[in-house]
Amino acid sequence: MSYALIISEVRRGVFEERNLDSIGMAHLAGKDAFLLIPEGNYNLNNSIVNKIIKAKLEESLFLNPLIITELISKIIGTLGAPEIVIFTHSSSGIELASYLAGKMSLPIITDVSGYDRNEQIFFKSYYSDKVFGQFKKAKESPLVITVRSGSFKDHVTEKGKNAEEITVDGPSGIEERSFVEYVEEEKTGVDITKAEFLLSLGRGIGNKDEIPKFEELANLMKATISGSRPVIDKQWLPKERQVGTSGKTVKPKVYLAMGISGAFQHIAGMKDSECIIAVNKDPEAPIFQYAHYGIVADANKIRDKLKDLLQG
Amino acid sequence: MQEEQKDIEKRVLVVGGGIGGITAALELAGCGVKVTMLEETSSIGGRMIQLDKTFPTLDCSTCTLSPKMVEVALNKNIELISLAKPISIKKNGRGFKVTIFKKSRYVDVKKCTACGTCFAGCPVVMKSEFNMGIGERKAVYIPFPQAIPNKATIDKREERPCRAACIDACPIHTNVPGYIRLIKDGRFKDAYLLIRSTNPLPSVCGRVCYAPCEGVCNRGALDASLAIRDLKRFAVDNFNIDELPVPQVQKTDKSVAIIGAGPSGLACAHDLALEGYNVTIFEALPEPGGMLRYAIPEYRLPKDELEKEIGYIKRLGVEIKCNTEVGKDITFEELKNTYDAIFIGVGAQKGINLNVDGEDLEGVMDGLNFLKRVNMGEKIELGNTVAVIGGGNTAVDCARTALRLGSKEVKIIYRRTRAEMPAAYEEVEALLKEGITIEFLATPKRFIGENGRLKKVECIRMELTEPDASGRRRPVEIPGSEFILHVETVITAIGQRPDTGFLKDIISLSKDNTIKIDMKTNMTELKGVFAGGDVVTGPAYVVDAIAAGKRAAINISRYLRGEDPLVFETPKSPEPLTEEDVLRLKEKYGTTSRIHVKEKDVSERINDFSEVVLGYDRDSACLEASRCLASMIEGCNECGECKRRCEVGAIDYEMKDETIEMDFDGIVIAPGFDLYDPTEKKEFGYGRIKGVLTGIEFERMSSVTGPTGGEILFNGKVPKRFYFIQCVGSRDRQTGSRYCSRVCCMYTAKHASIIKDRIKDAVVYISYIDVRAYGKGYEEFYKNTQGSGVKYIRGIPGEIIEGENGLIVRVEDMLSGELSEIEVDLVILATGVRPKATIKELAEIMSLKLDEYGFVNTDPVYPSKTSMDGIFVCGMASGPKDIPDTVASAGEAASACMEYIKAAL
Amino acid sequence: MQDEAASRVLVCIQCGKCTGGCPESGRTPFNIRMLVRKKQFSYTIDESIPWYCTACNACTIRCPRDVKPSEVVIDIRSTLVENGDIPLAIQKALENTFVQKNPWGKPRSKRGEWAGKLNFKVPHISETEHKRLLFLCCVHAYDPRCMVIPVNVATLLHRAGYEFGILGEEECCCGNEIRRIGELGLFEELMEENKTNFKEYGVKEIIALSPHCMNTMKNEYGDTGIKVMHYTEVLSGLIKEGALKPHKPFEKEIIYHDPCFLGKQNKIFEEPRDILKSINNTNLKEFSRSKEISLCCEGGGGRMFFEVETHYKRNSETRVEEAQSKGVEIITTACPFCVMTLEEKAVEKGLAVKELSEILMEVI
Amino acid sequence: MDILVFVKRVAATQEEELRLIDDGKNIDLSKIPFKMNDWDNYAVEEAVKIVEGQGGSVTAISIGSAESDEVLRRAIAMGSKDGILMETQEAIHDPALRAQAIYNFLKKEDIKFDAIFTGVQSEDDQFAATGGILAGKMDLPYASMVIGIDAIENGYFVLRRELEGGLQERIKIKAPCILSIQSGINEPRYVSIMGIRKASKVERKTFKFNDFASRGDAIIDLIKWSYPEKKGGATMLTGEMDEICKEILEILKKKGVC
Repeated sequence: MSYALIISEVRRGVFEERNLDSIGMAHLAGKDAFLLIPEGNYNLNNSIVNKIIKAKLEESLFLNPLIITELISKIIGTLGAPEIVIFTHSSSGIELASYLAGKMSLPIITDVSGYDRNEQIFFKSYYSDKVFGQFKKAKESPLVITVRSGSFKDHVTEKGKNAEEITVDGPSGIEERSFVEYVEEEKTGVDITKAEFLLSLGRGIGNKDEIPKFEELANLMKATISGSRPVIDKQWLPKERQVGTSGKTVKPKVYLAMGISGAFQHIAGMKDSECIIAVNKDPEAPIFQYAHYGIVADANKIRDKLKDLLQG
Repeated sequence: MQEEQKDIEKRVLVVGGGIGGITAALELAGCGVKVTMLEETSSIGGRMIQLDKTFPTLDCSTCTLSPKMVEVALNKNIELISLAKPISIKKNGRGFKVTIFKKSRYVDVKKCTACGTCFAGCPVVMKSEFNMGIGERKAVYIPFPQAIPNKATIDKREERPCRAACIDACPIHTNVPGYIRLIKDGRFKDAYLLIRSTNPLPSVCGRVCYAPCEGVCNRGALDASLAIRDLKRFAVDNFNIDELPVPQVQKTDKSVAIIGAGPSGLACAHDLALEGYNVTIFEALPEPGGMLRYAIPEYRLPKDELEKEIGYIKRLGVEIKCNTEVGKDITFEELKNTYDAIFIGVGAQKGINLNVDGEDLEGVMDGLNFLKRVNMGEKIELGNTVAVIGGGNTAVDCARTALRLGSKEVKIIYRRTRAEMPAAYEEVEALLKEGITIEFLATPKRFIGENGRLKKVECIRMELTEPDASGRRRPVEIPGSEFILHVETVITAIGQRPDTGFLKDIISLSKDNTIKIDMKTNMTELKGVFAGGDVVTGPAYVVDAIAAGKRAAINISRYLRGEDPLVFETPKSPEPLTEEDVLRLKEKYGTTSRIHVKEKDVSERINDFSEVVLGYDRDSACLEASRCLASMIEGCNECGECKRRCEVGAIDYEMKDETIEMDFDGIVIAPGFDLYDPTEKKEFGYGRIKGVLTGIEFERMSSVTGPTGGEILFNGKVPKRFYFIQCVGSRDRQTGSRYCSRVCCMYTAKHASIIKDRIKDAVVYISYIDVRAYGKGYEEFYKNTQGSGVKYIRGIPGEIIEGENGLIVRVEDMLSGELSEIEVDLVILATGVRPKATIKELAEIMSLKLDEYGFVNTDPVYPSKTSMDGIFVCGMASGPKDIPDTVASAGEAASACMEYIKAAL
Repeated sequence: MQDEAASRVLVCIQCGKCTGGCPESGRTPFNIRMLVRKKQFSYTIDESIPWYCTACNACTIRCPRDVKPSEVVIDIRSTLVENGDIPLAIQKALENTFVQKNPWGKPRSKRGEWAGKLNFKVPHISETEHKRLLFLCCVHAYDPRCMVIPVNVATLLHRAGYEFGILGEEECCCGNEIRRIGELGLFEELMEENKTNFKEYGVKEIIALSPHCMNTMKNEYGDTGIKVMHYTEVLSGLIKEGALKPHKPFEKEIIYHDPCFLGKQNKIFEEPRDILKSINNTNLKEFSRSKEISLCCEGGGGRMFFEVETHYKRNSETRVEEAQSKGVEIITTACPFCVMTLEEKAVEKGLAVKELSEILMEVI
Repeated sequence: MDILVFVKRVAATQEEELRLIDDGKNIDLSKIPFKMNDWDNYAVEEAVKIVEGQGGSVTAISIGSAESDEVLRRAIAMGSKDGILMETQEAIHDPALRAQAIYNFLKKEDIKFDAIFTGVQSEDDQFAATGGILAGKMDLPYASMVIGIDAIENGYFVLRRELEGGLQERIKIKAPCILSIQSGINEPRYVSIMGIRKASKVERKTFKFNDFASRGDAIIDLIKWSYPEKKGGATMLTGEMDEICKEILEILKKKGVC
């Protein structure tokens, strides 16, 4: 029985949600899903995988290319070779997958975001999603892939019964590469470049008195406040919150621009945001050319409405 | 022996009359050499005479220099030719043959007494070169009181483009181009004074004159004649006559009686009073003014305006006895016995009858009488329909007055057509606008009444004959064309004549009641009895009456002084412009359109007697004035004012430039220097920002011989904050002058110390790069200046900005590295020296070599020796020098020249 | 060239006229005179300082010794560029220009996109008879605000029956700002690329839309034999000839701001004004600092890509305030940099900024 | 410390729209400018900084067409000692093939090093795998997403890896090793054109890629390319204020931020 070996990503006791994409991939490919996970108390739905392989080792040792490779060799030794080894396309996933592929001379396709089951073709992003390459393995051997977060979790299906659990011994720590500690990034004031959701204010909001009202909204939405240069120049907001060539370049998931017309210098600082929503009174405001969503309205009115909705 | 002496008589040419040239000339003359000095301007003195004080001793520059200038004038060995320059020089053996160009002065220096009458009257105001443009002079001028030669010069630069026929066309020869020019320049008060100088009733003429000047205006040939009368009114309206001073005149013991306080009488009285005579006017009516008061309606000539003019005449000491009718209240004989002379100016105030049936009906009235009653304030009920008979100004006045009295339907009946109407064109226009109609080619045949009251007028149609021998088309009745007009009032205004009944049996009268005078003397057949105005000529215009009064005044005065009468020439009628002229002028000046004065709206004006014509505002007046062809040229426009005033007849517009040829044995040139024009240093704003001056301008501002008499004033106030900037145009690769100008550091220090001396709380900054104070006493002077609180800032400002309360100087003080913005009242640029522009010309004709900057190249060992043997140079011409150095160089040049001419022996 | 600059520095007499005229000195840590001084004595220069210069040339115009302080700044910057000591924003602009031939790193393939907004086809320069090239600034090609300028000017030229062509995506950044940033090597590359194109297509005249491009192509490209003009020169000529007639009135109080590179550096003062004066009913006012002493908008010399972090009143604000005090409704100018810098402040204060061609389009 | 840095010349497509040609077999890159892969730029900078600090040398190696010389020159201008080009005109779409060639090359040419740096990924194919595969093949310790090198001591690198959500892990890794460098680890210096011109004078060695591996050795196949599903442009939200705001909140929810 061909199976898919899924290397789960766990961090500080949390079974990362993106593992669902790896499981979904296995299901889409029609393979039995064997999940490799370190021993521990993880919040995991046992019924979506066929087998859970528990590695006897500390979590901090688990996501180490050298150790994972050793673990996988052991599993292959006991269970036979998998059809496919699936990692998440993440900081650790790419590291582990590529090392494994090199070590065992396996074909590897990373950042997989689509799969054609009939043709057994994997889709991977090229040039920041501008085009997608369609890949097949060219060698009869297990294939290593990393899957893009959010791509396959919809394919996860319940098996109706709890997975069988087996255990493998993990190696003890190794000298060549060892975990020291987690480091939370130092937070000096606010770092708007790290924010996932920016509520950015421009001069269209009118005057300084509006700022606290936007801060209330930001709290409700869990957004971080940033601003365009005029707002900073007027010292309505501190300099560290400035977006633009003279401020910071940001790439949040969502950039909600309120009352920003979109001066060239400002656009340069935010245009790569994943989703730009712009609110401006002027339908000709340049920012609409860069936004994904545009609303022609008074930023302050939208703000009040949003607050009502969030509170109500 | 004597012959031998003649043989060795040597002549030297000195070019340039500044301190260098003067020194050299005096040195040479002192050695017995004959010196010819050429000065390009009208006076010698050069730059030094422009200076207030000289550093480091702060001596008065004029006091030092003017004795030397006088010496030049008095020295028998020196011949001074001003307004002259050499235009060609040929070497002739060791000597030189020089062609000299003498620019015409237009003033006969032999006659001119430098009395200043000419420039007092000249209307052309120009910037004074002597005062560096911060003061003014006239087109005829003497640059400064100490000028040598002290003679007037007319600055005539181009020919006047028009013939200025306006002056001749005006019966009182108003200097039209003169006052128009002054209005154009915004000198409204001066314009008024110029008008006033020949016109005792300018407000009247500015309103109701028939403006013969406009008829001949050459601008009319291009597009439309200039609005001369309206401009006159503008000048008058802009002047408060209360500010017109009463001149102090020498009173005489002679007295003159004037009969009639109309325009001729008033004009005569005015001029006589100015001559010092005791003048009494006898007026039959309750108020003075004659026709001006009683015939011309208020809406054309407000009584207030007239009142002002008469008020001034009274201020001159003229007594006006009203309600005093000669022949009734006082006899003519009495006057004759009491007064030394009599002027009769009673006008023509009697209406002419139509001589048709029903003229005596109630409702038929005489026009003049009607106007008089209205002007006296009488309420007259005319009814709704009024017919006015006649086509002259009186008829128009009557019609418009009737309208204003409330008549609904006013009609003029005139026997000819519009083209023949004698009334002023614009008056007829105004009347039509107001809704009055004119029945042309019609005349009343009889007035039909009911119960003694007028009801209808029977009129008859007329037609015009073919022109007769005199070119006139007479109106003749068309038989059977009678028609009836229903009217409530008829006003007849078909003419008027003098009312001279009181002179019957005293003076012989013509059949139309006019008095005959001798046109040469303005005197009647009675000795000492003069007459003028309508009483002599029959009905005419206001300005003619004024002219007659003025002419009479002159000859009364002469008569009383026992002098021969002045015979007034009839002015020659001006030659019209040829078509060619017009084309040329159009090309040159383009066409414009006349700017019309504003009038009150018809609906507003017909309900009362307020003035209809509203006059110009300032901008429109200046703009209209700028259309005057004569005011378009720079310099003298030959308005003739100086010529009229000059008592010795020194003015000669026809004078021509000339060239003369002379031989010399040696030449000394001292052309002096120019000052750098900082206009191109845009950042300093010179010429753009008020309050940015050059050093020499400040020199004139602070000089006792300057326009403010030595008071430092800006915008009429004493400035307190001064900023001097050194090295403007010196040590500057951009302007091509890398040299140091040598005098700026010190003259700036001098200016600063003068300010500190005169304005105690003044704040003075001086921007410098480094201060070069060499020379005896210079360093000490600089230190003293610094010690007196003058702030020296090392660093040259980069920009002068106009601020709200002054000029903002952006300067980095290099010693602190801080950039400050200093607010000051005046910024004075210490502009460097430049080779005089004329050096290039001189060098060309004299084959002199110049250095890279354009200074005369000299021998390194003999500093006055030029590249041409026999030509010597002194002063700034060979490079920057201060005054002592210039004087020294002049002495050196003189002795080198002496040596040269002696060696020829 | 650098030797020449060095010898010029030596003749500086430290009179400070440059500082007094500099739009940055006094308000920022920048002091142009001090910079020359340090250069004179080879002192170390704080690397953050030279980036304040806006390359307006006020110093060079005023310098009585012909030191050309603005060139000294370029010299200093070029050393910093070679050492890699440059602000990140500037670095980005340079890297973008290196790759995409424009400082914003916009795709070169889209450089000609603006022409799609025209309702007629502009020929490629090779297809034209007169070989007159309409040359765009990168700002015109990519900035949505300024893209209207080439569209307007092309329309106006077309209406006047004036033949011209474009290079489209072959055009690359003129290098004017790049040179002023001190990246002389990159400038040379850009220049060579443009010159090669000019030569290949036999370009005889260039109508530059931006004063910045005009400046460098006219004065710094060497002897190309090509007549380089600013578009206002061409349009004012066409208006004078009667080929273009501004017949509609423009009843507005307007004021004209002289761009540094057009005005004080290339002495083109009257042509833009002539154009404005040819428009009926327009009341054209003047700044008290205009023409040779026009106040810099602070957009040049690399400042467009980089704003130094200082809290001071920007010149654009001063400029807008003065315009306001003169009672105007519209500030007009003929440089895309000025449009962008002034507009930001003007809009705040309720004034409009219109590029000259925008006004012209409204009246023709 | 001698460091090898792999640098790649990539098409600068960020602002471009890409066109597929030959039925999706090829991408039209004819009008697209090229540049050094951004991550490699950080890798070179990091290597140069280390060498500047403690001596040693940086050697830049690139696999690609002859034009790839320009990224080598750039690396040299940044401070690399020299450059090596493994020239191939063919595009390589299998990271394993790439790693295999490098592996063979390093062995065959007997190139010594203390560390190999690569960028985390390249902008074109985004595999993020070459470094890891090479490490596996060479049996060297490996770390990717390196966002900070805190110390190099006793033959170990102490470094930080960037994890998700602002979290980093500090690890120790023994040299020789292979590190894939994350962007943002430093501020790469500006390289002036003059600098690049000077770098041209430094000799670069060129080898034939085919001498070490051939395309037939690829273990994955690129069948063809396709465009991503079309995303709509800027959508204007209209209607009642209430609806608009609800829509906004919906978008925020979808994006997982609110």
